[in-house]
Amino acid sequence: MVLNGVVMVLMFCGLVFFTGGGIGILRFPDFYTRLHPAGKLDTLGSLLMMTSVAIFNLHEITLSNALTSLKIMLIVVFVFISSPTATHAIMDAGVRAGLRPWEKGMPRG
Amino acid sequence: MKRLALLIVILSGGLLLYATKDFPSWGDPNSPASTHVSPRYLEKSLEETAVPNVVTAVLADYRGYDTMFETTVIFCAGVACFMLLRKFEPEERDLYYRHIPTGLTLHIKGEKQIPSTSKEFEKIDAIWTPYDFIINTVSRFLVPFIQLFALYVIAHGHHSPGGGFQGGVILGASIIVLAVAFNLRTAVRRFGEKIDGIMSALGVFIYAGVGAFCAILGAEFLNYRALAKILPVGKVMARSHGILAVEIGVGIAVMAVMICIYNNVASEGKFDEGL
Amino acid sequence: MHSLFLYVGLYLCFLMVLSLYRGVAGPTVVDRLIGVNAIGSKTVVLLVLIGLLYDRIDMFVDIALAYAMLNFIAVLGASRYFQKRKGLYEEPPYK
Amino acid sequence: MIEPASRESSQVKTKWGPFVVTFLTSFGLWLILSGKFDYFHMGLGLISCALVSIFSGDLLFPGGLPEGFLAKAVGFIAYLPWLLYQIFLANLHVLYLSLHPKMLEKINPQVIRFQSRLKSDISMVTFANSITLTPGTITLSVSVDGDFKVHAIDDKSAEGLAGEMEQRVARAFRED
Repeated sequence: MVLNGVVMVLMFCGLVFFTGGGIGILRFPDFYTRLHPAGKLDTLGSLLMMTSVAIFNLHEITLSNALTSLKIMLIVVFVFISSPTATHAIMDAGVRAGLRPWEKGMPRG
Repeated sequence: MKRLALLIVILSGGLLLYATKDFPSWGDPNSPASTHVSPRYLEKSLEETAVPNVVTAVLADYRGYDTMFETTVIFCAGVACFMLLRKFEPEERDLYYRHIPTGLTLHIKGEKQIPSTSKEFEKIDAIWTPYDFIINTVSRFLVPFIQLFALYVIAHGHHSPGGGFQGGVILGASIIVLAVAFNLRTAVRRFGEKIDGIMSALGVFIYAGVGAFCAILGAEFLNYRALAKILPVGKVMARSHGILAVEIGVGIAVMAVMICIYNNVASEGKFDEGL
Repeated sequence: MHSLFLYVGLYLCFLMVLSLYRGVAGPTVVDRLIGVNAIGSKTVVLLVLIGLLYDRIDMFVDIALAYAMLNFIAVLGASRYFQKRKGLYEEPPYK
Repeated sequence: MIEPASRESSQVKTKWGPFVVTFLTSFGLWLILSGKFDYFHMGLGLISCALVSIFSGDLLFPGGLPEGFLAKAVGFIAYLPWLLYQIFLANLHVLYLSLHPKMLEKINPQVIRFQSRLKSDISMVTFANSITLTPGTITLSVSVDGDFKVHAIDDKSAEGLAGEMEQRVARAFRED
């Protein structure tokens, strides 16, 4: 029961972060600022959701279940290494293409 | 014109959706797809081949010919790509070099070349994606683990949704990451064009070779049961191991062909600078 | 619990549609790339959730890991490509 | 007579070090991935890990094993909990911004340049990716000699840049 509660709370937090990411991508004014929610909120959201799934998977503790949970955490590790790199790559492409950053007082792009 | 195209797309999509109404419903036990030979596969594949994953058993054992010629088709795609795109005459063009200790860029016009043995200069691309420190280091760290995962997928085709095709694609992608993150030259230095060609033929050869070996041992072509004569296992396990050998061949072929197609398309067949 | 996972998955699909708007409408190519990357990172989670729904999580984890890898490679390749070929201005220049 | 021998042994060490470390890491990973502990699958695992280590051991450590490899690995792992906490705070901040109704007045995007004192590849990449993951900042570009360009989303995150995080990364990789 406690386990289920933890799973639900984690999953809810993850969904909140994902929602923030989705709305942020739509609302921020230009390309550079849009990358902030896309790069960060999605990473933490997937960390929380994956952790909750991994905990739920441990409802009966066997070797194979534990290994599956470890694999899920492996995905998290991979996402944590690759997601900032992908964000940086996209931003680098924007910089090289000469996109001008949004500044205060400009219209939304 | 755009509107006409949209109209056609919507119309054909609607037609397709309309046609799906006549399909048997999902999971219907009386549909033609699940009445003739499928129940036999589902019931017998585990005891006949010792492979828990029915898809793998059907793909590599019961329908071995099919998969063999699929691999051949992939091989042909690689060969066609090579034949159509690869250019061998060098073009006259400007060359760029980076002086590694200082980071200066040299621009040389005409054909003159700094010999490639010099350690201080590194040839760089003319349409040039600059050296990106973060991407390079991270992909350098990820490539071994991507390769390990690919080998895991190939080796566990019996137990998980993997197999030669999927593992080969991931294995090829791990080399393509190198080409994308550094440049094509780095990837080609690590996995040369000649080796690539040999590997793509070798994959098909392993598949057909296993089949022919079964024929030599006195059974039909691709009947892995015959392998029990040389392997220290029973006939059922011999089939399982035969499937593994075949999957390895498929993986090698798919990997090499992926890399070949990427290299040729990305560098327009010149193999000097990619993407 | 299973219905919870079902609704969470549906909600994730809804969020993907939100990100898809950026992928379709984004003024430049790199904006579209952001949308695609956001969809990809949600898909990884969705795959694991589908695994829970079908009770075959050990299989779907492999697929999710492979998808995460290919998503990373695709975004890397696309961003490097547009950086190099300057294919950014298929539309009127960004103001 | 002693000197050449000792030099040779050190060469052997630098040659085999990356292979051994890659092999052990990838075999640990294989055990997690595979989940089958019979001889056949373990044998396949040994072969696969050997292939990977031969083919890309030099990718992981291009110049041989760095000095104090284990201490650095431990330091890196000890750095992670603090990083996670920072990531959490940063995400709350960005979440607040992206849901705030008057968001356009709150944000003030700007590009900041600063010189880092980190030296090795891996510490600079760790630092750059930590910047990307934390307070409203994304690394724009890093040059090899540690010249960072960072895009910050508002004044608050621009002020809080570098400082403590750089110190912690430096301590984790034994560079202070």
